[in-house]
Amino acid sequence: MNVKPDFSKGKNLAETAPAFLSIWEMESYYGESYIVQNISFNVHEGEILALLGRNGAGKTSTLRSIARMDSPQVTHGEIWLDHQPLHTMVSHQASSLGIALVPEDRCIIPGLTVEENLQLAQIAPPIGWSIERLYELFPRLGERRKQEGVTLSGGEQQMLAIARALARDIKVLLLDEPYEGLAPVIVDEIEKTLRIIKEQGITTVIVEQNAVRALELADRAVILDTGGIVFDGSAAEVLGNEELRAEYLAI
Amino acid sequence: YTNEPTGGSVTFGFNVPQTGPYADEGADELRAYELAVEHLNGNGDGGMMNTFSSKSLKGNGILGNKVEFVTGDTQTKSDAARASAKSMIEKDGAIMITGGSSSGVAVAVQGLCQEAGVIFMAGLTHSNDTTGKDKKANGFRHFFNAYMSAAALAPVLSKLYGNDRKAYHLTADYTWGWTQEESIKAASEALGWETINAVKTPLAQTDFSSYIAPVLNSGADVLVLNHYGGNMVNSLTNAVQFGLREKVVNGKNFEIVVPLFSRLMARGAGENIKGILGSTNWHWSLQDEGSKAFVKSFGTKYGFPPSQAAHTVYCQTLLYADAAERAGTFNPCGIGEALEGFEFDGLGNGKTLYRADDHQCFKDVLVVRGKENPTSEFDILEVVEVTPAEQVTYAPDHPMFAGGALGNCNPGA
Amino acid sequence: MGILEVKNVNKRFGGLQALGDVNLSVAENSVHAIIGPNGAGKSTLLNCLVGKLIPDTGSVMFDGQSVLGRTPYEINQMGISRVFQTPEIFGDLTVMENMMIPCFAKRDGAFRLHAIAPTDDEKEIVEKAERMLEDMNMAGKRHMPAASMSRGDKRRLEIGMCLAQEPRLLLLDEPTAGMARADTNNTIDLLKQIKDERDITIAIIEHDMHVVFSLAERITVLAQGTPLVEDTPDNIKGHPKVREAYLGETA
Amino acid sequence: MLGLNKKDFSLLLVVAALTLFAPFILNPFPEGSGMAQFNAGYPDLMQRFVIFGIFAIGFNILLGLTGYLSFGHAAFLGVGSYSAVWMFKLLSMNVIPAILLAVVVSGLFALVIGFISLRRSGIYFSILTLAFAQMSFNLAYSVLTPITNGETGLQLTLNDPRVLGQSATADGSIPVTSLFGLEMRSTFEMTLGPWLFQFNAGYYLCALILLLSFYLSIRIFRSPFGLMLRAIKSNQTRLNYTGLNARPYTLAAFVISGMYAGLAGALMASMDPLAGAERMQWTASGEVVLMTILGGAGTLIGPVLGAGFIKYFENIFSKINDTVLHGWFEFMPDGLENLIVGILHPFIGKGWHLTLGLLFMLVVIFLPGGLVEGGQRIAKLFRRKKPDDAGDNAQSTPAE
Amino acid sequence: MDAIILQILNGLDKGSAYALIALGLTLIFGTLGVVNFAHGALFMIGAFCAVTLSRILNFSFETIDPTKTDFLGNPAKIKTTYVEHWFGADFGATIIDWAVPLAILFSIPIMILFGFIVERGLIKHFYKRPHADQILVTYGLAIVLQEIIKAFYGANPIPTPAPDVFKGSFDFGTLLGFEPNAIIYPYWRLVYFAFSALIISGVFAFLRFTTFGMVVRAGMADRETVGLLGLNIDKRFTFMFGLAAAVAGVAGVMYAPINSPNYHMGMDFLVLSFVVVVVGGMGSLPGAVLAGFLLGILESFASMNEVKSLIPGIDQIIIYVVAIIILLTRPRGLMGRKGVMED
Ligand SMILES: Nc1ncnc2c1ncn2[C@@H]1O[C@H](COP(=O)(O)OP(=O)(O)OP(=O)(O)O)[C@@H](O)[C@H]1O
Ligand SMILES: Nc1ncnc2c1ncn2[C@@H]1O[C@H](COP(=O)(O)OP(=O)(O)OP(=O)(O)O)[C@@H](O)[C@H]1O
Ligand SMILES: CC(C)C[C@H](N)C(=O)O
Ligand SMILES: [Mg+2]
Ligand SMILES: [Mg+2]
Repeated sequence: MNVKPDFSKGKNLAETAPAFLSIWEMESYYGESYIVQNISFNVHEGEILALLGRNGAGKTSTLRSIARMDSPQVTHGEIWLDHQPLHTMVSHQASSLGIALVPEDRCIIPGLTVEENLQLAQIAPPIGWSIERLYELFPRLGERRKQEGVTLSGGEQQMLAIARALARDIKVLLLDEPYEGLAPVIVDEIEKTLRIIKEQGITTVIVEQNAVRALELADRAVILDTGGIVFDGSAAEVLGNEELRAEYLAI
Repeated sequence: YTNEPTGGSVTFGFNVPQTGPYADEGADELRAYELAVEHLNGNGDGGMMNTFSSKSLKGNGILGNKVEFVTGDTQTKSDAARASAKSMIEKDGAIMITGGSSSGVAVAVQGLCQEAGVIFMAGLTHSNDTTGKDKKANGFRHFFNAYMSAAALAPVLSKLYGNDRKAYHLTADYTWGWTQEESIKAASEALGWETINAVKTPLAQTDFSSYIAPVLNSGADVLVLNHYGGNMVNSLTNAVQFGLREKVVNGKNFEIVVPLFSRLMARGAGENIKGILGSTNWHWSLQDEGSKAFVKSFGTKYGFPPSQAAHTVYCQTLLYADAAERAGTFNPCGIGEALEGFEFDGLGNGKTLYRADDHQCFKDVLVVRGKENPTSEFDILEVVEVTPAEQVTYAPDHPMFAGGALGNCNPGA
Repeated sequence: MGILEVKNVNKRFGGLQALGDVNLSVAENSVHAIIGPNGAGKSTLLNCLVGKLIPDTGSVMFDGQSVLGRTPYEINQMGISRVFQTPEIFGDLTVMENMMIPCFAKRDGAFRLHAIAPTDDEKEIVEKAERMLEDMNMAGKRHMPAASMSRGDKRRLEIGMCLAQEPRLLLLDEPTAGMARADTNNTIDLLKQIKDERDITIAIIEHDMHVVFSLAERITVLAQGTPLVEDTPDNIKGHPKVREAYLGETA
Repeated sequence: MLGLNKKDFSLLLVVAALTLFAPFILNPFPEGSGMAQFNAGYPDLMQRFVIFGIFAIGFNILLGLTGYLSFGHAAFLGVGSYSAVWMFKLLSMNVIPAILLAVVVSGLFALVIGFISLRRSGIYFSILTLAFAQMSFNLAYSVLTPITNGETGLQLTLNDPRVLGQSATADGSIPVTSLFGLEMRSTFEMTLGPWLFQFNAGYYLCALILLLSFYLSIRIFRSPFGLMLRAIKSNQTRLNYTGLNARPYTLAAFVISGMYAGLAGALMASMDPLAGAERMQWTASGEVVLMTILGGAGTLIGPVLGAGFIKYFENIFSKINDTVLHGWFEFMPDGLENLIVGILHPFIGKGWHLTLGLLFMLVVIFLPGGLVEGGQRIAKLFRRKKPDDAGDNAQSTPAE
Repeated sequence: MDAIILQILNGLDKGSAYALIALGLTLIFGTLGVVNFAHGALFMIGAFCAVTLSRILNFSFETIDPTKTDFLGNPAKIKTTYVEHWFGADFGATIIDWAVPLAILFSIPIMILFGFIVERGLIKHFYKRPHADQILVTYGLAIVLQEIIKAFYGANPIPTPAPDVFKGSFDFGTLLGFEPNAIIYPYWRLVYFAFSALIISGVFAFLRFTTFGMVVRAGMADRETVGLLGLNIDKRFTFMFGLAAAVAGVAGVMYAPINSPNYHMGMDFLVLSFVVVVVGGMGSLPGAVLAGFLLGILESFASMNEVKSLIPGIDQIIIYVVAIIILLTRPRGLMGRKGVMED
């Protein structure tokens, strides 16, 4: 782990499978506080990775760092997507490369209707699913298309946030607690959708408190604790490891 | 007495607007002050010291003290002006404060000087109140006032526009505007004019169209603009835009009068000033020896002719210095005595009297008109008439100046 | 006669009937859960109870008094506290200060021109706030600005703040959403304990069936603005309509 | 001590020491030296420092704690001044009744204006307060002249009744303001070698009141009341659903800060018995906003620093002219001297606004927390050198 | 009756000036959320673009005319402008005469560029800072700009007349059947009115019929998220600022012939334009325009003698009274959007 791979030429951390998204020795700060503490992991093309951990473990911060948001600030380390140096970019550039984040607090834009929120995602290329197709996935949104986005119910907002990510042509989908606030039937729906997406070759990183559900869906899992990685391996392994589950996931 | 000079020098405080709309006038005042100090200290060509009727000044400072000065910014606000004057007195040891470009400020600073026990030689201030109800024993004014403007203008107005006129006044809504309106109204009504309306306009107004529009159909055939500075420039420009100058009312040409003119400010009105009557304290085109000497001295140093503002403050500085020289002391009471009832000549306004009763100068007043064919950028006004001092003199207890008392001179600590 | 009696409440948003003739009775000192699909009107109903929204028709009685027409703070002073779906806390203040405010509100009422003694001198308030922080397992974060906590922590803080007010009726809108499993369990225990110790009534909205079934004594299922069924947890679990419209296969 | 924690108490002590020794501190340069221009230790300016300090401290209770940005606070200052001058005209030259009346009247004004304006928040609130203040200003300038004496400003005259005092002194001048006979303008001068120090009665009265005001403001900041105000700034929704009514809290803060402004106005009138309408103009309201932010809104000492900063420039920089500059650089060769004077010329004297504008920009760009942050950075440098020095630097005590 | 018509005309004209200034301000203040105290300065700089152009056109060389003397008695120097020299006296004079309309073309690129520089160099660091900080920095900027202009042009107003063809006034009265000269209105003010209408509708159309407006609104509400959607909000904010500066500048150019420009004209308009924008409602362009016209017309009526004699001093405070009434009856001004600068 201590030899830095040459990302730009396609050589990767895990020599076995070519990594698609690589995080290398990433450190992030909120102002003075050191949050993401030198983490490295790989995500392979087309796989679903579950990123798990307690409250405050740094999951959100990791996703935000990858999506190149202004905070937390990545002060050290590298992030590579498909041989492109993400760490040199800002969020809109990352987005045009195909990174999409469904933020944990949904971030529906006030003042815009449901439809405008979706249209907004389709101004800058590359464009993904059509709005009509998204309405088919979430009929609830189609019904409420003229309503101001922020007045939607909590679950509806969550749907909108996911739909908005799919409205762009994405390579990597970063989901921060996508099931939160959704009725169990809808969670089932979304899980199905994620599987469809996976079949299309899209790579997914999912952060979820409902660890069992996430692990059943995921191929691999990374567990974070106080800003560092404590586990990196297959999802099945976590489900089978009593100790890990008890210590970090309380399941 | 306060700030008695020690150590061979004496300090004046030049308190003028350096920021805000009157900054250019303030700057011209400062130029004249510096020139005066230069002349008092015996440098330069001596300017009006050579033509001044009193010969006590010798070009070696005052009473052997070298003249120094400090400057300050009044911002044309009473508060700021007083703060600035106070610092000159408390910190810099100024023995005399002079300057100002607004009556409000002048009255406020004059009050301060009275309390602090220094002399105030007022600069630009035209309100009757300065030497009327707000007069102070420690304060002196060389500049003319609203009453004098009215008295000087009246005969000319009657001659040029006749005695059967209907006037409409627009007046800046503050002390100076009111006294000017009152004075002009009185003088013109004495001619037989009728005052149709007198409307106060907010000082902060910039677009006067809604005040000008009602003039159109009011039946008035003269518009009197009791405005100064930016107000005047804008109201005059607006009046011309509304075609008032081309208008014929009651069979007569519509006329506009701006009772108090300043060449510096008039430039802002450009073409619109042409043919408009007003009055001024002094103008550089005067051909008496004093004026010529001053224009030469100032023009050589700065490259353009001085304004009336520059002239009046130059005179005030010289008059103060001369009074100190004659009194043989800087004690405000001694200087007051020397100035009271002092008669002089050679400072550009002809024979002049510093009246003892109210510390106001009485001298000829110029009636001027915007020039039709200027030959240079400074050649904006032409002198129509020099109204002799007797015609503009009033009794000290004239009702427009009543109230308030001169009080006693205060030499301070 | 329950402590909270909702009768024939209707609320429209433009063309949408968000609540249609809702009747609900919550028995004193019980835990009553409200579940239902996203957009069913659960949060809207809660908003009508705390004065954030005014129902178009109907009545809401708390302990025999009408809450309609009262401002939120008056209703709160009657003894109703509410936890929001997205955490509402005092982000600029420290965790400790956050906790002190409800303690003051409990003691002093809606407004009091305090003697200007330092806050630290108010021993009873400080002690109470500390105790609450310990109960909520947050004592270590006392000096942290609340805004810089992770979201799970924010939510726990908000619950703590509501409890500190010793309300008679506690309204919880998805209190454990985004909370780590361990903390969810803690919260369940805490709520149970508080309910027994302090003679409190709880109305809870949740999509996490684990929480609902561990806590609730009665459940109302809301769908499209109207109550579908109201029953005990066991009966709800087996209710075919509820399974179809809401629970899906998983539960 | 005095109900303050150690940090606050030492801050209070520092402020007390600074105000007490201001005549020395502000006059570091010997009389007659070139640098004497920068001395600020004369009564009028020292009075102004502390009076505007009081104004800004009060304003900070509103802005710094509740976050409500009032753009009309100068109105209260003006009202305070007018009340005080009227008291001098009608009652006596003693400053105490004048100050009391001013505080009460401005408090009432603030109550009415606050009651109406606080129905809105954010920018809408700011514009409401601005509108009220501009109305007061315009009326004071024109229609209300009988009460305010318009542009000239309300002044004392020899004809004022002054029922408890005398209309005029024996030598025929207007009596001066005093505190039970101690004349506000009386100044004790002390010469120490080439230095001249002035100790002015009025200044010390103002300084004492500043200390009291400052102490009160610390207490407010640290009290439950202050906590509620900060909670209002942070999240009004949560406050409402915690059973607290924001309105009376904000109104109380508004009235308190209005009374501070009135107090400042009364002190201005007591030091110099004139009340001008410009005191109420929007620019004056803007000035206190600038002072507070420049110093550091929400910090205890910041507003005082900001007030001092702006007043210093207004009074000292505006008085530096070319002649003074030439005086300083006399020792240089002529060409160089002229060059330097030429470069500095636009920034001094009539250009003091330019300098001030530039400094505003520099401070806010590089010190987002205002001057206090500058102090903190310096303090940090020191602390880094002496890691064991745990005692917090008193200059840098933000509210939280 | 004629008086009322006149005041309506006046009010419309004043209103169009207010509306135009407010339009520029609301692009920055209501849309980008920056409390821009430098807006008045931008307006002033626009006006000085007109002054500058006419100065440039008046660049001249001097010849000595020994037959005349100057004020000191030396031989006078006679100036001839290059424009007249090159294009012939007549055509040259026409060009100089048309300085103000030409200045519009001249000012737009200058103002846009200026807006870009200010936004990139300064404002961009302040989007996330408290409003109070924005006030401080933009106020500082305004002072600096003013002082620079003052250093070059002095403090006095500088006459900048409209072309000769627009001198004089249009006789509305005869159209409506009044006597000649009863209701007249200066041509340039009519031009101003028409011109404002043009600019206002242009800006409206641009923001209405492109997605630009939506993106900027979204960006103000939540910059982060907009970035996540692949949109470069910085670029758009910069452009918006440039646009606002251009609108302010053009308003200034057109205003120059109405009132001679001076260095503090911006400050005179500043407070008023904030009042107009807020009364119109934060974030609403139509609101700002409507409020501009409303306040303009009311101000005109309040300055009628009949009204003033009824309520003395009303003309001085009418704007503020109306502002207070509107803000108290309509919480977000006339047409404000929810959540814009409410806390
Ligand atoms: N804006 C911020 N400023 C300072 N610290 C922050 C900020 N946001 C988060 N933190 C801190 O960073 C740490 C990690 O937070 P993060 O939100 O990444 O955790 P998380 O794993 O997503 O937790 P959760 O499951 O609760 O969402 C926490 O300790 C939190 O206190
Ligand atoms: N202000 C509003 N304007 C228009 N429609 C609204 C408004 N507020 C809520 N709604 C709609 O009313 C319906 C009920 O919303 P509510 O928030 O009560 O749902 P909920 O049951 O809490 O759902 P969830 O479980 O997803 O939080 C939703 O469809 C929502 O879009
Ligand atoms: C500057 C003066 C000559 C005129 C000024 N308006 C005044 O008040 O007196
Ligand atoms: Mg998280
Ligand atoms: Mg909900």
